Formats: sequence, C-alpha cells, structure tokens
Amino acid sequence: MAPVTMVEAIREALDEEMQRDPSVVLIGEDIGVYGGAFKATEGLLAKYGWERVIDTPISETAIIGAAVGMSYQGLRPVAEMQFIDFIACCFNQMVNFVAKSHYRWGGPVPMVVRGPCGGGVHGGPFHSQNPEMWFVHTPGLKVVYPSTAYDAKGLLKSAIRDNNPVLCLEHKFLYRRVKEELPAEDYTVPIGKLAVRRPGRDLTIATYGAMTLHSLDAAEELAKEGIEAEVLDLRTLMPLDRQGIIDSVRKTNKLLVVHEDVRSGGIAGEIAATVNEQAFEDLDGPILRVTSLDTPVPFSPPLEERFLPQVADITRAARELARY
Amino acid sequence: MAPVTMVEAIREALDEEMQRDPSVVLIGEDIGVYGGAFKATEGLLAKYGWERVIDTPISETAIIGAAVGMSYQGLRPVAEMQFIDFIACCFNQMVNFVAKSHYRWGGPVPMVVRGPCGGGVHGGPFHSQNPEMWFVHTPGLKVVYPSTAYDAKGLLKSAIRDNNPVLCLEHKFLYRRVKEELPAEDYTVPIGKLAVRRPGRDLTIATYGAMTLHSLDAAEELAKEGIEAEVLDLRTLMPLDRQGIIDSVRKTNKLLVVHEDVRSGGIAGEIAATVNEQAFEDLDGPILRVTSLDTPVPFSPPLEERFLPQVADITRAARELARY
Amino acid sequence: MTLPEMKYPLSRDQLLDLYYFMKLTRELDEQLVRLFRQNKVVGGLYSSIGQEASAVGTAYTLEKRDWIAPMIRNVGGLLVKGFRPRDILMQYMARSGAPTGGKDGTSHFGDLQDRHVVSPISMLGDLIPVMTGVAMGGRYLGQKIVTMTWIGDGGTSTGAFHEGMNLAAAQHAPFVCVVENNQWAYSTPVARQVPLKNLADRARAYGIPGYVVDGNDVIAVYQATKEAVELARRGEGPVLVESKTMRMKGHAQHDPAGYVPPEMFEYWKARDPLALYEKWLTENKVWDKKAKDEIEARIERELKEDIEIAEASPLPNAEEAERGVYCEGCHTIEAHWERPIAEVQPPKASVQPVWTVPDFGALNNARGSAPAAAASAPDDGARAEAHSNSSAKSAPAGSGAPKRPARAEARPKGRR
Amino acid sequence: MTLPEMKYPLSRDQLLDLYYFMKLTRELDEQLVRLFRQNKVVGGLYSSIGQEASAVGTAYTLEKRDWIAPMIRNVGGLLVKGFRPRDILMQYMARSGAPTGGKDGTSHFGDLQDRHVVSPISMLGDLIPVMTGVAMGGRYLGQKIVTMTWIGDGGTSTGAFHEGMNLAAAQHAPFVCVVENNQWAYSTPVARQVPLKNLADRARAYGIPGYVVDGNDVIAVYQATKEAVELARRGEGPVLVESKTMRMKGHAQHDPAGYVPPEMFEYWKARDPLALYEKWLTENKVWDKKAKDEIEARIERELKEDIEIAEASPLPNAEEAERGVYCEGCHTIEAHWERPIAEVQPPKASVQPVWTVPDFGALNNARGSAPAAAASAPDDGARAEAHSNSSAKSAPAGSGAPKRPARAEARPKGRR
Ligand SMILES: Cc1ncc(C[n+]2csc(CCOP(=O)(O)OP(=O)(O)O)c2C)c(N)n1
Ligand SMILES: Cc1ncc(C[n+]2csc(CCOP(=O)(O)OP(=O)(O)O)c2C)c(N)n1
Ligand SMILES: [Mg+2]
Ligand SMILES: [Mg+2]
Repeated sequence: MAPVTMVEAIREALDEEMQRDPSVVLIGEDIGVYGGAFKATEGLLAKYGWERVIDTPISETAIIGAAVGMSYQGLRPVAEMQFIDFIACCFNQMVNFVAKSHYRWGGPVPMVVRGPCGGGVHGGPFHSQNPEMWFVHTPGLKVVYPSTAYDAKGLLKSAIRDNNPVLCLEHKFLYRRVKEELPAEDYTVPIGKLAVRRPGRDLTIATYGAMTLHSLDAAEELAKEGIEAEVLDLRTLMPLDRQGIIDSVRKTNKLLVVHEDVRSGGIAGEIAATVNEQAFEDLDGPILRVTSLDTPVPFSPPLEERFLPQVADITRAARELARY
Repeated sequence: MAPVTMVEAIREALDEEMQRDPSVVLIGEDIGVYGGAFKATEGLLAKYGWERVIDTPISETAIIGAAVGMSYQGLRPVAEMQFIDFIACCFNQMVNFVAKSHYRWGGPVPMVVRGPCGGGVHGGPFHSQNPEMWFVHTPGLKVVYPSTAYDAKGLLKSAIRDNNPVLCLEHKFLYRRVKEELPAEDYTVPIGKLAVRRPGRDLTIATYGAMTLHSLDAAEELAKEGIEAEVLDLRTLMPLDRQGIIDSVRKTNKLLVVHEDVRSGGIAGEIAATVNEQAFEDLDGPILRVTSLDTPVPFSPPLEERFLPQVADITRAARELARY
Repeated sequence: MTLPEMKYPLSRDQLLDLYYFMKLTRELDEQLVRLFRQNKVVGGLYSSIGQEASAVGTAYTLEKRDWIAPMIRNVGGLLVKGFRPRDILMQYMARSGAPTGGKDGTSHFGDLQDRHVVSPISMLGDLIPVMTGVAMGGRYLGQKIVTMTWIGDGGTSTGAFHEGMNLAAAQHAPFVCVVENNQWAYSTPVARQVPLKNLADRARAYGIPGYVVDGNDVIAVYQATKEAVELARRGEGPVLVESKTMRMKGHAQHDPAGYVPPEMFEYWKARDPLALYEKWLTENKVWDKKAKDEIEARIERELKEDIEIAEASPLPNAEEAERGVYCEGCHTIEAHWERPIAEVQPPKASVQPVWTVPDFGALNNARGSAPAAAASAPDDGARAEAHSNSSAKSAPAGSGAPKRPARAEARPKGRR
Repeated sequence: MTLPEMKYPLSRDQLLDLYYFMKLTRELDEQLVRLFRQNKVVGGLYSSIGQEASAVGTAYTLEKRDWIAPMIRNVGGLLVKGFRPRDILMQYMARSGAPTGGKDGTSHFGDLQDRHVVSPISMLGDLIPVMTGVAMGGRYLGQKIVTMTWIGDGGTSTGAFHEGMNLAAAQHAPFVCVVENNQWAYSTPVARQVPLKNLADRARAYGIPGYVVDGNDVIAVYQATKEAVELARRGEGPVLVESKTMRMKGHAQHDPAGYVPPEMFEYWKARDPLALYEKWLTENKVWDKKAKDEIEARIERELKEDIEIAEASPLPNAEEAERGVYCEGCHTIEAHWERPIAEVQPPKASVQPVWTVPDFGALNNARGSAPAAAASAPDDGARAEAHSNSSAKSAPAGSGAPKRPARAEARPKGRR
C-alpha cells in the first residue's frame, strides 16, 4: 500500500461507501465533471454516473435542502461545500431544518456535509474560516475534524453510516501535507472519541485539526526542556469526548487548549467549563488557551501568520503552565 | 412619567433617534402599516413616512444587504428581524458582509439589527431561540442583550450611534413584563459595561436577559438562607465586560454563570476561560453553570419548562457552590 | 345525473370527497378557534378559512405514493393525505398524543413511512429545495412519484424559494410548487412583495411552466394542479401553480387584520370557496340535501370524537424534553428501491464525464444591434434544450427522467 | 471623420477611452499572469480575458456620483471608476500599499468617499441587495444616483441574487444588475444552472426589464447599459442586462479548463472583444495607427510604473493583523444630503399608514376555466401598477422616486 494524502483518503472513503451502499449519493458544486475544487470527488462521476454524483447550480441552500429531501427518502447524501465558508449561505437549512428535524418530529436526517476549512494557505477572509462553533453550539448536529488521513477516511465513513447529520471539517492545509499508509480492509473511526497522540505527564494539550501538528511539534520541543506534554487530538467536537479530556487532566493536572478558531467563543471555553465542572479539584493551574486572533482571517502572509497560532505560542503557554 | 414596558422603551428609543438624526431609517417586515409583529415600530410610519420606515418583502438577506448598502451611504439603518430566529436566513450577510467589512477594507457599517429572542412564551423551536453565541463568536459584531426597559432604550440608542454593526437582542418574555419609569431627558447606556444588579459577598452569579430576573429571585431566596449572591447583568455580550466579571470574582471567589442559551458552546464557557486566565488564583470553587438543555426549544409547556433554567436550578447550583 | 365534462374527470364520490375535506377543514378551523378562546390552544393559531379549495383541490391530485409538505394553511392537505383532525388538534393543544408529542406545534409534523408527509419549519421557502430533494431521491429510487408543497405569495420572495425552484428546474425534478396567493403576507399586500400581476411569472426565471388558477374554485384548482402533476410525473420537470385566493382572517388569531380594506373582505366573502362549491354541487345535481346532511353529520361526529380524544390526551412528561435530539437506533433507515440496484452501481452506472455545449452560448443577434427589451419567452424550445440530469445511458427506464436530448450532457466520446 | 450614429452618442475621445480601458485591463491581466508565474501573486489569480468589453462598456455608462461594486472579473470597471493598476497589483501581491493593506486580496476593495466603489465579498449574490441598499439610500438622500453591480451566470442561482433583485423591484430602486453570462460557472455550463436560453428572463420574476446584449461588442454593451442606467435614473426601477460573453481562461490560474470543449474556445477566440473593437475603430476611421500606438505606449508606460510601485511596496507589518476589527473613531460617518432634511422629518414626513388594493387581487378569468399555461408577460401595464415606495406626499421632488400611481400605497383618508 502506497501512502495516501488526506484528500485521497477522503476520496477513498466516498468511493468505498458508494460501492458498498447504493444509498450513498454525492451533491455539490463542480463535484462531477471537474471532480471538485480540491479533487476530492475526482473519478467518481465516471464510475457512478450522473444520478449519484450531482453537479448543482451555485445554491448552497438548495444543496442542503435537496440533501435533506433525499435523506428523507432513506438515501445517505454527502453534500460538498466548495469551501466550508459558504456554509454560511445555507446556515438556516443547517441549524433549523437539518439539526432540529429528528427532535421535532422524528424525521432522521442521515446526511453528511463536508468541505475544506482552515487557514495557512493565504485564502483570505472567505476561504480560510473555521466554522465549527456555530455548529457545535447547535444541538442536533455532529461535528468531526480529523488531523490525519487515517482519521479523515475513518470518520467520514462513520459519518456516512451515522443516522444523524454530521459535519465533516477537512483542513485544506492538511489535504496534501499529511500522508500515511492506510489499512487495505474496511475500517471506521468512531465519532466521539479523542486520540492521545502523544502521552505525557506534565500538562495536557487538547487540540484538533492542523493545530495537532503544531502541538506535536511544540511537545517535541518541550520534551527537550524536560516538559512532557500529553497531546490530545479531539477528532470529534460534538459530541465532545469530555471523559477523555477529564481522564488526561486527572493525570497531568494542567490543561492548555489550542485551536485555530478565533478566540472568543471558541471550543476552549466549552472545555474550560467542562473541566471546571468535573475536575476542578484536579487542576494545579489555570486552563489556558492558544488560539487565533479575534479578527477575520487576513490575507497577506505576515498578517495571516500573526493571526494563526504558531508553535512558539504553544511552547510559550505550555512552559508558563508547566512552571505554574 | 408613567412607567413604560420594554417594548415601549424600544419604540421611544427609535422615535427619539429618528427625530434627532434623519440618517436613522428603519427596515423590516411588517414594520410600517402594521407597526411590527410586537408593535415596536407602531406609529413611526405615520410620523416619519414611507422613506424612513421601509416595509420589505420576506427577504432577510435583502433586508440586511440593503441595510449595509444604506449604511455605506452614511445612513444608520435599524433592521428588524420579525423573530430573531430568522436571522439564520441572513446569516451569511451578517457574518461575512457586515462583520468583516471594516476590517477588510475600512468600510464602516453603522447599522443595528434588532429583534425578539428567547423562550418562555411557548413559541416552539423557531420562535424562541437565543442566537447570541453565533454572533459573539464572529469578530466584527457587537451584541447587546438588555434585561430592563431602561437598558433596552439606552443600549439601543448607543447601538444606533455606534459606528459598528450592533445586534440588539430583545427578550420577548420581557417585552411587556418589565416596566419602569424612564428619565425624561436623553440618555444612553454604554456598550460593554455590565451592571451589578445586587451586591453580594458569597458568590457571583453572571447572567443576562430574562435570566437576570430568575437570578435575582434566586438571590432573594438564597439571602434567606444567609447566602449573599452578587448578581451581574452582563448587558453586553460582545465586547464582554471581562474586567467587571473578574472584579466581582476577586471579591466573592466563586462564580456561577446562568444563561438561557443552550449549554454546550454557550457564553458560560467563554467566561470560564476568561476567569481561568485572569483570576484562577481567586477561585475557591469550580465555575458552575445553569443553562437550558442541549436541545431545540420544545413547544409544549411542560417540555419548555424543563428546557429552560428555573429559579430552583439556580438556587440549587448556588447552594452547592456556596458550600464548596 | 351527468357530471360536467372535465379534462381530468372526477367521480361523484370524488366530488363529494372534495366537499368533505373542504368542509372538514373549515369546521376544524372553527373548532380550533373555540378551543383557542377557551385557552386550550398553546401558542398561535393560524386559520385557512377562505383557502380550503386551494389546499384540498391541490393535494387531492396526488396518489398515495406521492409526497407533500404542508405549510401552516394547508391543514386541508394533511387531511387529504390521511391525517385526522385529532392530529391537528393535539398539535395545537401541545398534547402528548400529538404526532410530535408536544415537541413542535401547528402543522409542523409529518410521516415519512406511510403518508409521505414532510414536516415544515417556520422559515418560509425552506421546503422548496427539500421537496425537490425528495423528488430527486424518488426518481433515483425508481418510485415514479411527484412531490408537492405550498408557499405563500410572501414566501416567494425568499432566497430558499429561488434556489429550490432553480435546482428543481435544472434537475427536471418531478415537483409541483403551489403558490397560494392569498393577497397578504402578514400585513403586507402582494404588490409590496413584487410588482407582478401574476406570481406565476416567477416560473419564467426557471424556464418552467407557470399556471394561474382561481384558488376558490376547487374544480379549477384540481384540474390545473392535476395537469401539473401529470406533467411532472411524465418527467417534464417542475411546474408552478399560482392559486389566487384570499386569507379571510388575520395572520393569526392575535391579528385583527385592520390593515385589510374592509371592502376587500366583502369582495372575497362573496366568493367563499365552500359556498361556491355547494352551489356548484347543487346546480350540477351531484348531491341532494340528504347527501349533504350525511357528510355534515359525519364531520360533526368525527370532530366531536377527535376533540374528545384530544382533550383527553395529557400534556407530555417533562423528561421527554431531553430525548430525541439524535437518532440512536430509534429509526431504521432504508431506501425504498423500485428499480434494479445494479443500474446505479458500476460498471452499469459508468459514464464519460464530459460536457457538450452545442451552440457555445452564442448570441444570435447581429453584432452591434440595439438591445431588445426583454428576452424571448421561455417556450417549448427552451424547455426542449434544457439540461437533463440523467444521460440517456444512466437514466432508469421510466424513472421519470426526461428523455429529451440534453443541452449540456455526457458526450459519447471521451475527453480529459 | 463621421462617427456611426448611436442612440447614446460617444465622442471620439470616449471611443478611444473605451479602448484604453479594455486594453489596459487585458495588459494588466497578462502582467499579473507573469507575476503569478514568478510567485509574486499571493493566492489565486482570476482572469477577465475575453470579458473586457463587458466590464468596461457597462461601467463607462456611469457618472462620477454613481456607485459600483465589482466582482472578480470586473477589474475593467475598477479602472473606469478611477482605480489604478497599482491598486489591483498590490491587492494581488498582498502588499501594504494595497487599498486594503493586505487584509484582503483580489478586487476585494472599495472607496466610499470618492470613487463610490463597494468592496465585494466572495459569496456570490450578496452584492445585489447591498447595491440595492446603496441605491435606496442615495434616493433617500436626494442624490439622483444609479448603482451597478455584476454577477456571473452561476451567481444568478443564489438566494441573495433573488432577494436583492426582488427588493430592488419592489422598491423601484435605481439599480442596474449586469449578468455576465460567460457560459461557465467554474466547471459548470450555464445550462446546468437553469434551463433558460437567456438569463435576462430572470428579470421576468420581478416584473422588471431584462435586456440581452452581445457582451463582446463594447459599443453594444455601452448602448444597452446606458439605456438601462437612464431608465433607472429616471426612477423607473431596476433593470437587468445580460451580457453574453465567454470566460477565455480557467476559473483561476490553477484551472486548465479541460472541461471546456476546445471548439468552444476557438469559436469565441474569433470574437475576441479587443480584436473586434480594434477592427471597428479602424473601419469607422476613429483612429489611425498613431493614435493606437499612443494609447498602447501609454498603457505600457503606466503599467511599468505601477508594477515598479507595487513591487517596491513592502508586505504589511504583522501587527496590522490585530487592528481594525471595529471602527474606533477612524471614520467619520456622514450622510451626503442633496435634499432638504426637513422633507424627511415630521411633520413634513407624516403619512396615513394604510394600504389600498384597488382590484383586490381578483383573478379576471371566468370561474372554472381551464388553466392557462403561463401567465401574461410582465408588460408596461404591470409596471404601471407596481408599488412604489414613496407616496406622492413624501417623495422628494426629483429624487428618482417613481411618480406613477401605486397599487398599494398610502390612502388619503385615515383608517385603523
Ligand atoms: C424566512 C421567514 N421570515 C419571516 C417569517 C415570519 N412570517 C411568518 S408567516 C409570514 C407571512 C407569510 O406570508 P405568505 O408567505 O404570503 O403566507 P400566508 O401567511 O399568507 O399563507 C411571515 C413574514 C418567516 N416565517 N420566515
Ligand atoms: C455562494 C457561493 N458559493 C460558491 C462559491 C465558489 N465559487 C466561486 S466563483 C464560482 C463560479 C462562479 O461562476 P459565475 O457566477 O458564472 O461567475 P464567473 O466566475 O463565471 O465570472 C464558484 C462556484 C462562491 N464564491 N459563492
Ligand atoms: Mg400570503
Ligand atoms: Mg460565469
């Protein structure tokens, strides 16, 4: 098995699920003939035909609406947002139609919405956003955010098989930058379970997405200074693996949350509240956070670099916490 | 001066600002001839005419878009959402056009979006939501959420005079339930400052909107048991008066956050993170929260009652914290 | 008795059925007002008085396998589709026995399994893309269904309406959209939504047919909608039907509708759909007093029984509030296939992923010509060239996918 | 030299001006490609090659006081409105000297004070309601302006487009929307967006005029758009102009456009707007070789200078990232009044808040008639009845507000 990139892993997941289950159909802009802006659906139209790989007009609300309708027919549509930023254009369908359907009247919505998110590629304010908290804060949705090719494939498969709407956030910076060999056989990654990427005893770094790589780099550096950071890759943001976080904090007694999302209202807050409620006694220091600035994502490289959390920001905060 | 309700105070604010400044125009659905679903704009069409009180088609995106356009002309439009839930239909305009305009290219957007939010009136899943965190988490917007008629008027006036887009959330349960005498002269309430509604020494209850009333009721009960709770009415959620919260926590050493918004991702998290960062040493107990359930807002009275935080929930949590 | 000739004939039983549903809608409406005044209705109460012909006459054109999604004034459609007054009563009274068990109110409920009804949400327009999706899904599964929903004059101004209609047109989805032009959107007259005489003109933006029909004439409503449904079922794509009618009450119970010119109510009162239909049934000798009395007695009996059932149903238990956010094994999700699955799997499904653009999008005007005010009307020519979702190869036989040559579709020879 | 006759005459200087702007757009485009290949462009690079006539010919119809908002392929419009190549260069190169100082890229910038340009955002369609609002605001302030924006064929499928056009029509806003039908939306052909021959038919959903024009013929573009602008300025409401053209490159630099049939590129290459216009200028003896050479030399000189300026501009300082989320006294916000303010203040502003609905929305068909396939065309009659925002009383004289009797407007006598 040759190593595959994250975007290839995603394509494999779609392909294998479409092969396994004819209920799986794809819908989105430029996903058919073109194979998607990031080529995540390349080759799938040729294989599965026009009925299963549906190129739509530029209409995010219609894409999500139609996906809901198809899911009411027992299908399992996977909708692509060309960039996840455009999910704002179908926000109402997402939070009011999709998220509330099962609770309100027992209409299950087994659909997936996926798309590229995140910064670091000079995409500017409208092609770099991290929209996770709008949806983590909307009961009825599940949100996953992988950092490896293995997880991207396994979580997407779980999402497709889930009977609930799942938002799969794919960090575009990682699409072609992470690469690994994947198992030949079918596998899934469970929704709602974090992964300990590096064990440690001095503090816990809870993170996800592209920041997992930064955090691991930081942990490497910290280790040189004798600080052993445990790095948690959350993988799923809703349902959040609260127990997994608590378990780690019980061990290290210190918690640093790192996210690429903007600071105010980011998931660090939710984690801080949870740890306060469930493991306050175990804390030997304040819960700290390293995040992006509270601004839109700026375009120019020096501005974007300042905007995004850097490895040095993580090591600095971790050192402070370790010394506490 | 006869006492006025919150909705009357809002109407007064609009009327006085329109009188003071011809740049102020109103736009929304059924706000003219009908005077608005909650009558917040009643009488203003008759007084200011068709050009300043603009009844629109059912098009939230067009309402916000047109308001932005008018604000680029130096006007100060006040857009009404018939129910704040419908803001999901113009979410993209709000978070991508409005919020980022000034940062991206220096285009200031001196507009206000206002509308009724919140539950307790059996409005069901689409007429009861608390959307604040979607916007608190969007840099570029300001968010205010008054609990008194005085503040509703004063904050709305500040919002209209502010050079930035401000979202004014008006709890519909309070519209006609709170009443007070207002000053005869012009006044404003500053955006970004909390109010201490009741001083106390044993714990801090940070809250806002309709939950301020519940929290004050709870504090009353707690006082009978000898527990003195300090009740903070946040009033502005973005920019959050972080210093005001810290000051209170430094005094009481304990913090309970109460919000009507759903639990996961609510502002309690942001407050918990802030206090961890800035006043961890001052905490003599975990930061706790009393919130709505992580569900859509159910319709039937017993379900909605279970969904919403009750006074008993607050006293229970406060007692636990006081004893800690 | 000889029934009047119609393009889509209705039997005597069907004609009386229409009356039954219209009258049942009206009586249910009035009972709800009574219950509202007794404070037994929770939240707002929305009336469809004056619009019974529109809701019943449209829904009656559908078959059991077809799907609807009702808006708030389409209780008549729910009744036609097999829901009972008790369902609507318990929804409004927020009882545990209601289809949503009190989680949601009004006509916000549905039934995916048997009645094929999708629950609406309050946000206007959102059902249009959703029912387009149900139609697309049904075609993919080989079900030969048609889907239908309703939208108010005001609702046609929403972005969701546009995106949904546009996708339906692009996909040739078997979908019928009924625009209920009841002259008012809350307090706003239709002319304030858009300067159009006929909202059916909205169809012209999508190159699809738009019909105008007298929404207070149940026979006319049925005939026009039936034609639309047949067209859609034959695979000719979506149709928009504008039903002109009048909302005879305020937006909801709290609204006295003082903004409606009183003479306007008078005008439309003389055109009450029930009175008109009663007259028609009598003039055409479809019924006699006995038949009429029987139906009315039946309605009275049924309503009485259902109100008793509804009133006896308790409010839900508080703990229910915590349940059901996610589907955790409570539903088995299965697609209902009516075509061979092999057709949609490789190698059978495989196609050449290329576009053809026969005329290259050229303007057929002479260079430098003066601008023609308004382009040519969407005619059959435009429709014939319209793009179809299914290439000839992958289109399931008889699945409702259009057979016409597509303008931009898979080309026989491979490129890229 | 006698210039060809035109409804809206253009002087020789203006004709050469058009060439200058088109050629400048093309040359700038090509310089940007060169800089892109040198890795000096940050992010994606979007070309408007093949569409220069469309952007320049439309924007050129406007006056200084008028407003535009450019989409990504309307660099030509920005140049006409007074921005310089250096601005666009520095935007693409993310330099501190760029209008946004590197906060945003591409054509995402504007100028509220002098040039009256609104910055677009990436989300397609959003500018339509925004420019409607600018137009409404301008009318309120008495400015007699027209606003204009462009949207792609693909962009007309968005909900924002619909809501914006609809509001513009309902408000009779002085707004011109140019639909640049360049045959492709990224990889998707226009027929896949909607089964329409002419996207100008989108206008029919709003009861407003829709023009079709050859977008590669700059004179035709100018004439058609000028007519639209005049209409809008006279207060007759918005106009949609479909400009048929072709995107001659991929969606952006990274896209080789393998999905476009090669013969389609060939077809349109023969209709290159610059080549066509050069031929026209020569045939009509508007210029000679010397005039042409002068313009081209000027462009070369200007571009060289601007590229130097752009390359010399440093990247922004990192700390700038933290600034400017909120306006904190950095802007003075002032409305530019060109009418007496007293007109919009009580008591002058006061009206009777009532609606009239002259025909009660009645259907003029006979009862029970068969449905007519498609409603009547939006004709002048429909427009004449369209609702106006301003009652006769409150309409500022000459403010651009329509004078026609409104269908649902303030009634002279008081009700409610
Ligand atoms: C997107 C959206 N905006 C606003 C509302 C509030 N609202 C509810 S009903 C209504 C009027 C609807 O008018 P119309 O579509 O004509 O339907 P009708 O009530 O006449 O049947 C409005 C504005 C809504 N439900 N959805
Ligand atoms: C709402 C929205 N959805 C998706 C996109 C991604 N996108 C950017 S340009 C484009 C194609 C635009 O086509 P068209 O409107 O025809 O304009 P053109 O590029 O041809 O000028 C797409 C899909 C977007 N910008 N906005
Ligand atoms: Mg209506
Ligand atoms: Mg295009």
